[in-house]
Amino acid sequence: MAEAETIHDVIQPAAAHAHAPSVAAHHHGPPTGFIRKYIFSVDHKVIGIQYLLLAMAAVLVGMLLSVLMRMNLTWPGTAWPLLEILFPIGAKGGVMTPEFYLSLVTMHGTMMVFFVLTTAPQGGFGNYFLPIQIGAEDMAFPTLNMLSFWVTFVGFVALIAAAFVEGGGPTGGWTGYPTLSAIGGKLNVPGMGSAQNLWWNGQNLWIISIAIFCVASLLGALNFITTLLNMRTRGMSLMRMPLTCWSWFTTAILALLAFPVLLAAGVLLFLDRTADTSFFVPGGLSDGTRVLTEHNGGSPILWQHLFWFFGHPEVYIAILPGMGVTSHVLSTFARKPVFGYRAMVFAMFAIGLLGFFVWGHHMFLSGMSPYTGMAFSVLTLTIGVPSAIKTFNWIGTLWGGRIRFTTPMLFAIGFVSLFVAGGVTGIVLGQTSLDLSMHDTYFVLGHFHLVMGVAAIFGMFAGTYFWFPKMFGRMMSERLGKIHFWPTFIGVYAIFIPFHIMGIVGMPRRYASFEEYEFLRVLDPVVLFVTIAVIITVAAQFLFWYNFFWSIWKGEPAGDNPWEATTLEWSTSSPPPHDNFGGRVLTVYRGPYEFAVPGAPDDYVMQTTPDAAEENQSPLVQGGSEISGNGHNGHKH
Amino acid sequence: MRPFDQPVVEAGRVGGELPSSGSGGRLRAFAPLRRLTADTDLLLNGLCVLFAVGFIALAVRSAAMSGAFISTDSLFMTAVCLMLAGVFMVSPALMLWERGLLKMPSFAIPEGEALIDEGPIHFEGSMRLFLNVLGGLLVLTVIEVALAYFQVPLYIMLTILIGLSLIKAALIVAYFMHLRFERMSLVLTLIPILVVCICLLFIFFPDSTRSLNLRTTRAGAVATPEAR
Amino acid sequence: MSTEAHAVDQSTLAADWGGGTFPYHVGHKKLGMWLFIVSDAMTFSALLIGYSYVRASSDEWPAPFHFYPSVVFSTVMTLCLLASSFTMVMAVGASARRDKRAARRWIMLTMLGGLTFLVLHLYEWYHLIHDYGLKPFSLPAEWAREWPNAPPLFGACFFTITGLHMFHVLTGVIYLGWIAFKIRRVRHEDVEVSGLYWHFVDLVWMFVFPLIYLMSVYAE
Amino acid sequence: MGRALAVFIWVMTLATVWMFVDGRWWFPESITAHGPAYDRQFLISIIVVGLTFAAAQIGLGVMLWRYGSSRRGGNERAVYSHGSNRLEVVWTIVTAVIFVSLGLMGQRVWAQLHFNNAPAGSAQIRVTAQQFQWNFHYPGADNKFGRTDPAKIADASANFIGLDEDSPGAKDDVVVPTLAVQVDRPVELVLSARDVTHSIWVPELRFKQDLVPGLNISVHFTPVKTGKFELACAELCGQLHYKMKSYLLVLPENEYREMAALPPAQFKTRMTELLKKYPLGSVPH
Repeated sequence: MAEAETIHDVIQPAAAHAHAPSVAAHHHGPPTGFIRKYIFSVDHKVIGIQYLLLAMAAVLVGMLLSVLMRMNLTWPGTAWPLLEILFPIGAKGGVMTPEFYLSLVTMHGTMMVFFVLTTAPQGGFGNYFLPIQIGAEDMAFPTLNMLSFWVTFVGFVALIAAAFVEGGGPTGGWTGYPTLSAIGGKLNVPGMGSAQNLWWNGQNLWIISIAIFCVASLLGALNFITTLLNMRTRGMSLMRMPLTCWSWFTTAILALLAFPVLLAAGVLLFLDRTADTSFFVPGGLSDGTRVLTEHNGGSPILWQHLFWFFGHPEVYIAILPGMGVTSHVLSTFARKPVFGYRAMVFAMFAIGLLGFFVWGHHMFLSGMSPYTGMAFSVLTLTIGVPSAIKTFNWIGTLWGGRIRFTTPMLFAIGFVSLFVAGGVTGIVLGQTSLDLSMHDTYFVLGHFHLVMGVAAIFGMFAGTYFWFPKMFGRMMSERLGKIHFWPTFIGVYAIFIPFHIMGIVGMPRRYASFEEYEFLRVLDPVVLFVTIAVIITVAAQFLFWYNFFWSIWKGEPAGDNPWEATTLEWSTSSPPPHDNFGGRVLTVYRGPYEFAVPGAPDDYVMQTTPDAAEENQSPLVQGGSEISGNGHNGHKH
Repeated sequence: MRPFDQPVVEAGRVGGELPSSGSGGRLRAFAPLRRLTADTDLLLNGLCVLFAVGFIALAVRSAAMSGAFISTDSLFMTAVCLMLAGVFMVSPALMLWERGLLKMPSFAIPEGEALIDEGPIHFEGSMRLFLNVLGGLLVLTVIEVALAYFQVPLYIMLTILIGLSLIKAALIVAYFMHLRFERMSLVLTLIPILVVCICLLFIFFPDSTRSLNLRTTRAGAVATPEAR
Repeated sequence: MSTEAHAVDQSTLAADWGGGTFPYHVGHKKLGMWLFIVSDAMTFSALLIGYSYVRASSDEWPAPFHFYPSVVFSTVMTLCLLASSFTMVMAVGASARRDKRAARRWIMLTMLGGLTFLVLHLYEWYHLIHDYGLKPFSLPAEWAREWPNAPPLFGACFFTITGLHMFHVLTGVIYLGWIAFKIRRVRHEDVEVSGLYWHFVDLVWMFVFPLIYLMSVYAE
Repeated sequence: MGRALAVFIWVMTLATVWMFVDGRWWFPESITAHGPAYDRQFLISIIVVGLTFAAAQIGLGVMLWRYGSSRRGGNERAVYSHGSNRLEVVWTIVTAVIFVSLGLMGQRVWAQLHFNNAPAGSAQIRVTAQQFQWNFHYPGADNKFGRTDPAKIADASANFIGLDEDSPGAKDDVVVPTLAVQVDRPVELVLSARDVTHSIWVPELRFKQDLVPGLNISVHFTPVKTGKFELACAELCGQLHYKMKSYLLVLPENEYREMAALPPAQFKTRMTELLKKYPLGSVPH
């Protein structure tokens, strides 16, 4: 620190900003009136919270669906009177039918992957904190941002509606493999529509829902990228951004390139269903009474390619923001700079890049060319390398720290543990040979639930507990938070580790019941154990909801910087004013994780704190002055 | 280009960077490990280079061994080997870069260049230039249509058409969409992303030809036991 | 930490990645539009690759377009789009000179090109549907006789890809109309961005035209 | 709190490792020629996985145990370090070498099964899956398959695969819902589906392959133990997916040859008898 040079040269000379770009597309005053303020708001903070609430609603639905699934698997054929009221068709007399089970599977998967794992970390936290962490006053395209949210919301409504239309919810699984999803109606598969009901059936609404979601996501993604590249405040070089920003950036790039492919695939599948085209349906198929002569020439494998071309990057869309939050929280509460910041950034980009090269590992046994499978397999295993770098660096961050075990820290540690537990089995699944037995078993379920499901959710919990004071100006209850952490952490291990051994024994996924198979009898006690663990874990989650809503109004007031953190969001009030920094334009002097700096007065140095030598240089430049060159001079108009 | 990076941080200010090899002294906690690894640094990077060379050799072998190189399988295998080679080159390249042995062009704007809207707007290209481009596009289109008129064999036609279309697209992007007059960094961001992603989609094709050969509706799709 | 390292810093101080400026030297809208174009290009690539996939996995594929009128017709459509791209670039140039009146005139010409394309294309659709009986889900009987092993996918691919492209042209015409209408109040950047979108629509056609039309010319 | 978490993570690690080591829940015994190679590769992988998992979790626990803030002096600060390039390089290379070599090793069984044609003299059986039933088509005594045509499919008359009775070689063809094969003789399955995607799976075979509508996918393996095993569908195929069950019968040579030579009706009866005769699981021979 002693040899620190003056930093103000880092900033562009004022002259360069004489012609400051006045593309103040994002300029808007604080709204008045309830609707503009809370419903159709263009404020990224409100939109972020809207996304979070949407995700919280979706995760509640998704979680309850999983409880229903476990109940059906453990006690098949039992009548649950309550169910009959909700689903008079799917659960006649309260007994779940197999097609009802499949629609639970489909809805659970779609709900969780799209409306929770994509929505909350990116749309929610990303929207709220990306502009603040880079010192911008809003996103680059606020109106587009609002549209993204409301389009997502329409997609959500479409998906919910899919469960209640005549014929029942979609039963094609979240991957919607044709030909089942394309001609299911002609084969009388429930939820797939029929000749009389060409349009309003579960499967069509499912396609519409994800197509809408694709549009919303890619619009959101381009907004994120533009904001991050163009709107960083002075001194905020890319290598000074918090790792959270890096993760949202990488995620946005993935979303921008992956979602359009799913959109195209969705359009084709929709045409196959409604216009009798044959993109994914080959010829010579029969329903047992007649040949489906209207279809010929397509290939189900084409869908799988298009779907997984999106689907694999999607996995990283779900997990990368969690990685960012974890790095951020670990560093803050270990009171220590992130270990290997640059390596973390490279690893994140490497994961994102490799994520595009490996979709074929979902398709080893799908009839894909075995040579291609081999190449995909080798590439898949190389993803282990950047993942391992990240894990090592997280542990390295803790090494020699002064760890404060706050609730967000507990969840971040939980993330690391779960990420390792879920990630390592990828080494097994990524091998072509081993996939011969492991494909489509509970081993796969254990793997991806741990790594992209639960680990990502732990990232979200860490983010919620960490940023709640900033978002609502009040602390969440630490005591309740810790009580929430323990059953959740123990519970998810109790649920998903047994999944692996179920898979080794050979339990296939998407089975409505295991009664048919003798070789699965040995697993009966494990199935029961998992179900009990699920019920306890899910019950514990209500503590979180209670804590969340209780704290919004009754929580202990939080100061501007309750965690003694360093990044820009903590240098404004809690909650931040409408334009985030009250007209100030911040200048960034250092990297994001300057904890335990020798010689500094506190054990943390904010990004906005100038070095001692420059105290006389005004650190904060008032908005409207001639050197506000960050595209934020909208306020002087 | 130093992608996504700025030397301000590189120089080891209080940014969240790794210490460069010259200033590792800050790492008191890892002193023993550092001593251990000091000598291995070069060795490990050498190892990386060896791996990379190995993969390049494999790629060359894959290219040389395959009878028909223009099969997507063989192209893909070669590409994978080359990519793995690239992965292993990252660490040595970073080392060279760190030691200043590897320079990358910078994309800084000259001082005082006008920004977006205020002041005179920078717009390059004249009517003449654009007319020339339009003329070029028209000529290429006429060639394409002529190919169709003279009934060139399908695969030759496909190759030429794709080639000409790429040239046309490049002309449009470069001149009409003005990318040629944008900064190099924008070009280097947008174009490789698209090229890589679209090339990735080509991996579908081994399966389309495979599907053709395995079609149930095709006569003789399955070799009967006695036929073998 | 050393002084020479710091000297290096200064050489790139004004650098774009340091925040407070536009690293690519393009404003939000332009960068946003470029990103949208990248994204949309992926959609079209996926569709065209899907089309190529089903075509490559079929024994036979119809080549029904006679050189006259279909190819000649679509060539004229191509010329329309190319010419409109040229007028659009002139509009952007005029707007850069702050010559709003000329810019509006060029944009109107561009829209005219786009509308001509739309009309011709719709006529082409009508012709195919009405005169030949091409449907998204089946081949006309005459074609089915000529190419007995061909799957009924020709219409599906044709209508999906050209339909989506037509939708883009239509959106583009409306977008340009709005820009022309508001030309006095919009910034130069807005004109430029609408131009980017228009050129992209043109660019997509540069692949749709050869792959859909020229690759399906009837062998006389 | 930190130490409690550390202890929990260690206990969880132990419990997890125990679950895998205990052996109460493990693969059923393998019955194919490629099975032992598969099992070996799985074992190697799971050991690598287990070691990585345990090392990372224990390391994480150690950090939590040692570096809690309440256990250090009042004003003591954390170590100020931004990391180490050398360590990054070391663990990058170590993991890259381990993972890539594991990935390359993992191709062996795959290559053996998929890059070679079925060996000469293997028995060919055609499999046509449908919702929610398996149809195994045997050529009969003349070793010639009759022609199949989707237009002739009629579930009502139990012609599930559309066998054309009048085509040459069709007279003695048998279509049964159970897969019977001969021990120690390579089997070639020609897989296709007549409606949606299914997947054939017998855990004991260490083998699984999707049956894709519209494609004939040819696979092969060699069973080496006799017995009766459950055969499942592993790809979502509709509401009764979980009931799409069948059996794999691996018969001794004499029994198989005798059955294969029988005319269709007797073939079916014989198979039913054999199904009853064998208990589930492999029979030492």
